Amino acid sequence: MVDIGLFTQIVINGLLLGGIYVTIGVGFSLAFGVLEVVDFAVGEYVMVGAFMGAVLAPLFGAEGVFVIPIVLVVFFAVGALIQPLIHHVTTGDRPHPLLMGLVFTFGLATFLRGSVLTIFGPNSQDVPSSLLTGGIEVPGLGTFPVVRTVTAVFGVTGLAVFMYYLYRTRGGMAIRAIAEDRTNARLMGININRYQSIAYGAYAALTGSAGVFIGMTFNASPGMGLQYTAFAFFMVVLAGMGYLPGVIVAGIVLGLTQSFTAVYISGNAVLLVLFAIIYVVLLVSPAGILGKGEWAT
Amino acid sequence: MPRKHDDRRTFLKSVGAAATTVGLAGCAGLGGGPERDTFLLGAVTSLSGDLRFGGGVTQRGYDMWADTINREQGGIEIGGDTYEVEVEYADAQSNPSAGADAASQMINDGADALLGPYSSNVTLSVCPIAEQNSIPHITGSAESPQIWQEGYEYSFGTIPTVSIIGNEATSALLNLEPQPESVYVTGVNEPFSEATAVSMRTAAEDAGVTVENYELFPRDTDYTNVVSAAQNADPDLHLHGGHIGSHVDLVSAASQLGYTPNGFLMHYGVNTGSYKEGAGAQAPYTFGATVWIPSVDRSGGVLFDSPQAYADAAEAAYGSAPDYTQAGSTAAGIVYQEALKELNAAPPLSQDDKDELIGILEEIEVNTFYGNVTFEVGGEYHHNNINTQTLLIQLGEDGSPTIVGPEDAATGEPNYPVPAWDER
Amino acid sequence: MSDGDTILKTTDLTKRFGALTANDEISLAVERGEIRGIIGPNGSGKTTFFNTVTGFYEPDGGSVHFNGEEVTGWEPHRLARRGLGRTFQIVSPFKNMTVRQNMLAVQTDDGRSREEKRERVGEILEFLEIDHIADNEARGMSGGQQKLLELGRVLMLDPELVMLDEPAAGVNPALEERIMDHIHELNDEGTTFVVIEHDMHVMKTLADTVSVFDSGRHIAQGDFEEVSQNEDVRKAYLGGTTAEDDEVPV
Amino acid sequence: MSGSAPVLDRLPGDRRYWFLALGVLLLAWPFLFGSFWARIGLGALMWIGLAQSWNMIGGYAGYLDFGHGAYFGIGGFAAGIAMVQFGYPFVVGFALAIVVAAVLAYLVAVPTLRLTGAYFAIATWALAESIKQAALILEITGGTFGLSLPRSPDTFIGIAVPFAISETFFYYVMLLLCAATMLVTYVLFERHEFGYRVKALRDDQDAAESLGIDTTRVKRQVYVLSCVVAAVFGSVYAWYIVFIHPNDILAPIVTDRMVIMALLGGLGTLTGPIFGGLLVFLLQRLSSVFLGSSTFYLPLIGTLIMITVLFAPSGIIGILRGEIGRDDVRKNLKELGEKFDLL
Repeated sequence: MVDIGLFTQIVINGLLLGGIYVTIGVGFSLAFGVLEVVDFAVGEYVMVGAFMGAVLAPLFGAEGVFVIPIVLVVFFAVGALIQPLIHHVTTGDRPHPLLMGLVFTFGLATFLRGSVLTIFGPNSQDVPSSLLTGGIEVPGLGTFPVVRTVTAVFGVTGLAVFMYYLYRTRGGMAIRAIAEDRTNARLMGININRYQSIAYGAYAALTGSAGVFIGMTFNASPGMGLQYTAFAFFMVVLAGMGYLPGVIVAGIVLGLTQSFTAVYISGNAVLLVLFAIIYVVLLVSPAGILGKGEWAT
Repeated sequence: MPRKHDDRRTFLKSVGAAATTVGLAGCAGLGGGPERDTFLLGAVTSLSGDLRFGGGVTQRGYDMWADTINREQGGIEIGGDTYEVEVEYADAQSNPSAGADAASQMINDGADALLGPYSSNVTLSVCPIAEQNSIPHITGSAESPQIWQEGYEYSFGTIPTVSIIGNEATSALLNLEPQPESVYVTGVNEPFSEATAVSMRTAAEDAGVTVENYELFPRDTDYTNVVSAAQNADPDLHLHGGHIGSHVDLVSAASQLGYTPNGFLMHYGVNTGSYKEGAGAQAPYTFGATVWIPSVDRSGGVLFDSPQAYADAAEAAYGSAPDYTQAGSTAAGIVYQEALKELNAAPPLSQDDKDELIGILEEIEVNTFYGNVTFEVGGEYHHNNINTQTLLIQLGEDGSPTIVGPEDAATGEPNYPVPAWDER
Repeated sequence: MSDGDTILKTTDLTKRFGALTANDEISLAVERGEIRGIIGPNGSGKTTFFNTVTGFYEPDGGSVHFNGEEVTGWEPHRLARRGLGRTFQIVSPFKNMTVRQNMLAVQTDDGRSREEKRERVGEILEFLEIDHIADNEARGMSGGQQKLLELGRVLMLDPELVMLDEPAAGVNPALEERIMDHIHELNDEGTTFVVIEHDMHVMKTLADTVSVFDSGRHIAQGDFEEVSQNEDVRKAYLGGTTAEDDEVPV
Repeated sequence: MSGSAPVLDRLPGDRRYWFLALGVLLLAWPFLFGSFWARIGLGALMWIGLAQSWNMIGGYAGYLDFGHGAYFGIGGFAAGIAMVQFGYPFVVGFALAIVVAAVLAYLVAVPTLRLTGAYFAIATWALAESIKQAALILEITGGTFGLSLPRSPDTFIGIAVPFAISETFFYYVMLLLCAATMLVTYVLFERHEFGYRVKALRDDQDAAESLGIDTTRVKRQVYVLSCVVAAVFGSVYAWYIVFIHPNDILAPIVTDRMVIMALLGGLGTLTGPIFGGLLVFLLQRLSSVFLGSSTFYLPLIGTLIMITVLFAPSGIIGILRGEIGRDDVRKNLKELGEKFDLL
């Protein structure tokens, strides 16, 4: 009854979709786990990245790929400047520091979405790419859409780079020390403001360029941010808060669940199933499906 | 502590100022008194929020009518005198609750009649307000069949419900050679899109064509899975009900996975600039449904001589080609204009005038550039203009639409079956 | 030591965190009316013991008896209403409330009327000599005042046993004196105390009996002089890597 | 600190006259300004009430419920289903809304309130989204098409009532509900010891437990209460707006608004949600009047939120109380500047 060709294609679709989520999950996991920032603006970074792709690509021969270096630099700089604000509202003698962080980034998200909507209008825009078109057909398996495959590779590479940075470099050590204990890190002579800014900048840069890829895969629209914020939260919940390697597993689970539900159960039930899984995972295993996240409050 | 004292004073001042503003605004709202020598039409439409694009289209349609009649005829002639037309806007903010408030605001401002919002959800909350205040309401855009099933007494619509548009466009497509034997139907799970998808399925079933699958899904889903399942079923045609964003996602995924049925039929809005911008290289050859495009052959009549004359005027005024929603909105104005002439009552309209206007609208037949407008009375299409012919269109290589069906209206040959993605 | 006078008794109480055994079969009995000191190096399991006894941690083994009743695994609020009060190492006043509201938040089962409760608040505040700041918000108060407030809140439970986690930490000497006086006074009226304290001077003047913890075990018990001569205790303090000078007894 | 006193203390003259004047204005409102302003008024009252309902669990108890809007939608659908699918009058739907919301809230509270902080926020948000998605699929909620409620004078109690179904009528219903919500909040959270226990568990849950407060129970009580209040407003809203759809009344924006209103007004205070609710509702609803027809109010609200969080975390109430003066802002700016230590 199950068609093998369809089945393998669904697996491919699911894995590549998971790859797209990995591109968002990596940076967000870093922000969530290391900086302890619950960032509601994550999806809007994706959206702004996609719009930068749509606006700038025509300047580079209608090729979105060439916009990515610019997006990386711009988002890193902007992220590095936003982090001190977030740090400021989540520390000090404020009531509800967590809520303040949440709401601050919510305000930032509203600002970004509203600004893009006001400037560009509500329509979606194409992020052109002539390099990443069509699909590669692998006989016996199915079709690998080029743009999605490249996006997934980008996500996994991004994860590898982050892991290398965090575990193999001095800067990464500093960031991990801050994650362990801010006060101790300060005592050890680490400039926590600087390293937190670097980490947040790196997160923003990765997420913004993920936006360009997502724009090339789908398109850029002012309202797209909300769903990617949702998926970013899905990713950290499944991966376990702050457990970077879990992001890959979370991406695979999320992608496959989505594609199998859509095809074998009902397209209409996809989001219901995903949200229900998130709720249940939080109740049953708040440290993620691998149980390796930190169960902090 | 002096600072606190200042605070208090500022606070009181601001409260006072706010109260005064609100009060004045409220009193202003009571205005629009009897001494008015213009017809005041209250337009409720989404000028902000997700539906702003569609709201802007209806706004251009309504303005087009008002500007033209005021410029060319000095307004509406009643018993020898000419009364200008004034359209006042209230923002429905793409949200039913704000839409209802906006309608109420227009009624409060003394509007003689209402021009309706964009989108069915907002319309469904505006209709009861028109009903409760006994004020005529014509919408130039909402297409969900639900609106007419409710049997509202005071609400009318110039665009046929989508259950007719979708059905007729599908039927026209199914007549193309080589005759399709199977279709795959998808739709987004919101009212308009579901109604569209249902009408497409019904048309296919009625034509005896195999419906391989019928599936609804949320807007924010990933379309590769939809496409893979469809690809596996290998239908002759893919029919899709949704808004522009979902069409774009569907064709992107189809091109990425190399899914090429003989054609895609999608409704709403494949002939909008928005679809062309979003879908980019994937836009050409898409089939769509409409009830009006500039090249359609209609006799014209009141206010605009022909569809092309309207299109040229609109292009000159706004720098963009009008679509059928804009035309339907302008037609709504034209219908009012003709009905008001027949009513022959000077503004402002009394309640009796308004009730009489409803009777006139139920009987009216207006020949416009948009087509002949008449409203059904009774039944599931109560007060909907269902007589305007549906057109099957296809985008050409440059993205411009050609009418390819039904046969008696076609102005060009379809490119069918459409070329595969890699052969374009 | 007759069992009838034992107010708190733990038997082989064990608490593990993963591979770490924070409390390893701790058996300890506190007599009614005494002031019991608990000392031990950092990480020896003193606070874990408090948390396990008062119901904040589910024990992995052993039992807790309070007033002759088995209370193992009871929820903290239930124990509190039975008369087992405690404070925390880090002062934890309800910052956004006034002193009086802090006290009124305390919940008991004794069926006291509103008026009686308010009266009791007045008495306690007067006793602790903080009645002049009754309507100040807790967030603006000094650390010492917050300590007194914490003690006052516990007293609202009319506790038979109070467990204090470092009551003198971070408090200036004058206030430390005051707190000690209050504890003695309350003890004279019949309240039993179990106190964790690093300050050996405080411990020496306060405690009737001292229990020594090391690496999660209860290694010695006796009066202060006895314990400070004990070989195991000296080893625990001097041999451990965490030893600090001011923690060495004697 | 009771939420209202410091502001009111600074009013000149006898405070009672101010109350009286406000009361008269509120009662006469629809007659003074007509039906449109009655609608604006009733919208503002509803959002004040909703903001207060979120404030109970989010502000007083400190649990960031990011799925609270679900109960507004559930209340609306409970009333809608009773009226459309079963043909009952509104009163039955109203009762059903309360019962359904209370039962569901309790069932949700038991497992979910064990989570705290961001985990609780994400869990409640995920649950609310699941509920919305389910409502889009289920038949009883009208699925994708939503529900159109009957609109006739006999929908209230089953017999034709001449005063029902007008803006003025709904204005007074909302006024009553909003006043009741305020009263309940004042009595329970500001005057009764229950409120002290709620604040105690927010400030320090362990300390509260150690003082005999059954925090689990108190949390559940607050959660259920706040959810029922939201559902009550939802049921009346459905009856008033006539057409309900999951994408509208179960949309996450409903929750977002409540949170923003409570926060801008002042969390955990009695009068904060009044100011925050008024400000945000009027800004959104009248944005076309103030700012022209555009989406410009979105970045404006975004900026307002960021500035409030940065410089006035205690909200409008904090400013009115004089907690945030020039010196505080200066100090705040200095501290903020120090964090820009990037090179």
